[in-house]
Amino acid sequence: MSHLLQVVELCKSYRKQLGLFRQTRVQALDHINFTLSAGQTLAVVGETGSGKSTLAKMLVGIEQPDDGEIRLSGQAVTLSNYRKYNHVIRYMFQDAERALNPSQKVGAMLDDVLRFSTVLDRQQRQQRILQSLQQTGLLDEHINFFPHMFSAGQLQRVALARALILEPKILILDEALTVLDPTVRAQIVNLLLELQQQQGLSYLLISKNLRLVRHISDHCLVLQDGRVVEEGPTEQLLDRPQHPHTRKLMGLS
Amino acid sequence: MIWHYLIRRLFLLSFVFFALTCFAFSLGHLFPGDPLVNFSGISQPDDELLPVLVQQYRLEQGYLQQYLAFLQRILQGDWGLSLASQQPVLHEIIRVFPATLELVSYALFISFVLGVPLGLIAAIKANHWTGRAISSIALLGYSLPIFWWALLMIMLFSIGLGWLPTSGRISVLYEIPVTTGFMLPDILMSGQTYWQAALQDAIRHLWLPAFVLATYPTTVMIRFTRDAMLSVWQQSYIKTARAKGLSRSQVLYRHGLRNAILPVLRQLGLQFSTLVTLAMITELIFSWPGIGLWLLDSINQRNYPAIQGGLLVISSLVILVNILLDILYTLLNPLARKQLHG
Amino acid sequence: MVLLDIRNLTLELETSQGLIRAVDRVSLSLREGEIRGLVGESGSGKSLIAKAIVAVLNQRWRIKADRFHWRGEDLLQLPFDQQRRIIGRDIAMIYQEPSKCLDPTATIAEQLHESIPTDGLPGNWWTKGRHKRKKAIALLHKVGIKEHQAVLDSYPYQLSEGVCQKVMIAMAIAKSPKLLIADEPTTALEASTQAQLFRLMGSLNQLKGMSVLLISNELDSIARYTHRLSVLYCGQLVESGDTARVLAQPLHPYTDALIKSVPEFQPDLQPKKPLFALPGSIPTLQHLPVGCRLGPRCPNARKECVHTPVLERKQHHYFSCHFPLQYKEPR
Amino acid sequence: MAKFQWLQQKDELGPLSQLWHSFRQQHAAVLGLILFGFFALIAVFGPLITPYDPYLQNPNAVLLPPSWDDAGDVRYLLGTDDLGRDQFSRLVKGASYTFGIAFITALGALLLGFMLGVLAGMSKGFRASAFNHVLDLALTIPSLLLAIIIVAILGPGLVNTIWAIMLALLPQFVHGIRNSILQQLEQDYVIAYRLDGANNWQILRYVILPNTWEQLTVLFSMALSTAILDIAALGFLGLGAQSPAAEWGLMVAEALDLIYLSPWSIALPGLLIFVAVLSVNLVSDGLRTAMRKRQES
Repeated sequence: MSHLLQVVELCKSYRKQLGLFRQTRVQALDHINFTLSAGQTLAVVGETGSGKSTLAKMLVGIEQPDDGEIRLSGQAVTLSNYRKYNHVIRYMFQDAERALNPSQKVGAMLDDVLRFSTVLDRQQRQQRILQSLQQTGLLDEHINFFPHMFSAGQLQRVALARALILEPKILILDEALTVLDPTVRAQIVNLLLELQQQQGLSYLLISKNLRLVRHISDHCLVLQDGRVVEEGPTEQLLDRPQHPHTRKLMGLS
Repeated sequence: MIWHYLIRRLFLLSFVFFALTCFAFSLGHLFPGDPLVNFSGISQPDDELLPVLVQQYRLEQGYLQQYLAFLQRILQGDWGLSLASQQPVLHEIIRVFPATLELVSYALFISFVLGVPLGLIAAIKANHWTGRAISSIALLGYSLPIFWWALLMIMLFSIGLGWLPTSGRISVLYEIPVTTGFMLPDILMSGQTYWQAALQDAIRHLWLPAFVLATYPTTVMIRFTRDAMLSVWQQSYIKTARAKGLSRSQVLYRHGLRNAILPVLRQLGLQFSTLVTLAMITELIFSWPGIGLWLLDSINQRNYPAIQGGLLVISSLVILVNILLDILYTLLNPLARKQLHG
Repeated sequence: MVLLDIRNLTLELETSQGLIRAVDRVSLSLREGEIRGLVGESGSGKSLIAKAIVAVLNQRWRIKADRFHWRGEDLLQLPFDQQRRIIGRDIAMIYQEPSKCLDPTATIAEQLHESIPTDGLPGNWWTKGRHKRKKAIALLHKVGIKEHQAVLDSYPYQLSEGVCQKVMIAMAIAKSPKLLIADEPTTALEASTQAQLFRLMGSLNQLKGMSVLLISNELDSIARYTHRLSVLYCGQLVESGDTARVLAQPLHPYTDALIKSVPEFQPDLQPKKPLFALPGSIPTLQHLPVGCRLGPRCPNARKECVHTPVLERKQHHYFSCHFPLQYKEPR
Repeated sequence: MAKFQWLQQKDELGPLSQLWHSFRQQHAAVLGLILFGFFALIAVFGPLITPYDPYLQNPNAVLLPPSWDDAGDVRYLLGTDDLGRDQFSRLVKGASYTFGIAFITALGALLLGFMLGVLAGMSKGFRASAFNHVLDLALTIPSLLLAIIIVAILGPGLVNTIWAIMLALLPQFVHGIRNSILQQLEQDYVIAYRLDGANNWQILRYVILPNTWEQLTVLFSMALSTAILDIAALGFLGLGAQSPAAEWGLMVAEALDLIYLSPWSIALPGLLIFVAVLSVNLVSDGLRTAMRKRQES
């Protein structure tokens, strides 16, 4: 089985100013390794400041690694060329509403995505927009809606449609499920699982909600202060946590 | 951290003064006419003086040398002569500056003492007629052209009712020796037998200009305090404080006021600069012998050395006050200090 | 003893489009020393009810209730000042974002001091300051903060959300309230801190007999820490009863859906299998369905559901549904 | 997947219509807008309605009071000045001077400020921070003082005044535009757009502009009220428009000697300046309130 995404020895540090002349470096990520195969879900768990978000940002190219490699299908890449790699990796924000331009209709927003990153003509774009809306359980007339007219669950669907319209292989869910109400979250989780089964999508799930992690993910990575302290198949890891930090995250100690 | 910040401010301040002196220096060349005359203020230097001046002002050398010489003269207090009176510019400025400062500080005082409480009332009673009335009056005052407002006041109180004098700081009857340059303390310290009468007269002269000048900053203060207070009043910590069982006035005093007054403090700096300009117009209308009137006269007389000096003083004052208020704001506000850490 | 007894509380908002009934005839009663959970999705009116209890709803809300008793006294009949005084004395409340509920320009010490009632302290006025400080330190210890000196001298921005929430609790228990209302107190916190705070509230409940009204949209924390439970949907009370019983035996389709939507309550569910989810989305307040508000999304809805069901009772288990789920033998 | 049957109503409004809706509910703001429109019309079409040439001197009708006064003359609605020029015609003409030129000045400053603000907002690092300091410095000097300085260098005159005020208004525009661009750039949706493959220009065009133009309107209205006041003040100080131009501030200054003889020749032009500024401020306040209300809902 070939690895769709492979992360090798990824490092990132930030400079932090202390006083007038002193500086320290904060190691946000420290030699991270993992792989993700097609149709699989990898969960990354950890506290705030453990480096989860930095990892997510690096995997979509918002930030550049100091050291290490990101490989897509075995090839080392620099992800900051968004137009090229957003057909492979897409990112979903924690707060769907904040990620949408409030003064733009949903249809126009989706159209922009296609215009920026594909060479489709007008008719093809229109077709693709309707298709992706349908795929995520939205209606055709929603293209004329402004973001503020949607409910939280629908907004998450819009965000999903926006991510899927470029037909990516990997989706990064950065706490995208955390703020939803339970029944709405169940709907979105089902939608995500369905898409994974139908299209072999891979997910990288960043979350602090361990029961969701258990349900959705195949593999799990526990981060603490930028280091992987424990990893393994989700079920095994959560049933028999070894590292004290994992136990703390689970609320056991 | 705080030292770090203060050093940065100090650095900014020196940069600003550098920029200001550069600007003032370039004015000497930008103004029409001979730079030598613009700098020195000596309108017709004779053949003997001319080479000495050229030498002293290093006019035959490059701009950098000229600037350094200029800077040196500024620091030494040699600001050139006024073209109109052939008196040293610095002396004239020292003579007229306190009058402006006096007027401006009274106006600022009025605007603070009147504007902040009124703004608070307007915020607390936002849906009550008192609040609305205060807001409306503030909007009206905010839109007034000051020169027209001053003339209206003169027409009403001086010409119409004859209550107050129209111009000057004090009647010519009284002779008050200058010690601080501020009229009221000077009268108190003069030890003249007629000091009570003089004080009364000076206050009668002060009323109109101070009131007119205070109109704009007061209304701005009202609007600003009101907005700040309204937004503070929405915050969760106000609700928490109410839930603790504190009374409305306790919450207002302990949590509302402190948080609302901080942005107002910052606004005060911007107000000060506007105030100085408005003071120029006020001085012109009320013939108040301050630096504004003096500067406007200088502009009309094309008195370049005076314009140069006057601008330098006014701008320095404005910027100094701004930076001081900024420092004060940062020292008082824990949240601003937080940004320093970040 | 019954602390709080609310019958048919209705909250209506005056808007330009007319009255919006955000809370529709909700009943809630709370005994001394119990931890009561209030669950519902965002917009279900749970925070509104809390605000109505502590009387901080603004003027645009109309409050109606058949009964609104606090320890036997009908609060709605009292003049506003007196109402506030009773509430201020007996009920404390903590919120979702603790760091925003603390005054950013005052130190923790100042804020903690002002929530300590002056008349309960020994000594003369000149020694009160010292006593207050002692009391403040004791309070911080009680909520599990050991570095009291550092915390007292801090401004809120210097503390983490978890510590801020502990300070909020310390401020809340300063006047030894009968009831602590916690409105989604842990949403902004880390999982490990969440557990700490719930345990803290649990121990305060046991040691001091303080009642807690815990508001949340996450069923599992409620399930773990509460004695009894009320479930709201769109401003209507759908079910209430002993927590364990309601979770084991939901009678209302919404409660059932809520339980099934959380993987934790479904031990038999295989990973990656679809969760149970109600179709559709929560209606907005402007477009509420008539009758049972779950109606359009309910799997068992029939035409009777256009009438609002009344609250029925089965032993200590209340529900409002025309067609409750079948009672099954406990597993 | 089930279809949603409880969509919110179609007649829900877009952000702009929401703004207009809440603006319309404020009576004062609507009044301000009407007055503003009135001044704009007069400034453009004023010359068509003036009964006399504003510069035509009639030695037979000097210092007439307004027509409702006992000594007034019906042919001169608002009386005449000391040279026998018709006040009404001069005041109407003044609208194009004070109001019209202020409008053009503010518009020019807006365009210039917009370009600089975009440059400043989109640049990063040392350049941005140096620019920031210079801007803060320029902001502390009030526009009128700056204008006076510039006029002192260039010499008095209307054209110089326009340049001076335009330059003086520039810092506040650059500052405001830069701030709102920076504020937009922080938003998640900008990052989302970048990830969608948009380049800087596309982000500016499709995200930032549509979200900042309301802010621009408010900035413009604030600058306009400053511009009117500054033009009038400079005219009054004798540094702006020069005699015999019918600029309102200058008219007040010229009537200064007549303060005992004909107070109305001071009162009327000043009143017009006041009302013009007031109308702009009403609109600007209304816009800000409407924007705040929309954010809250």
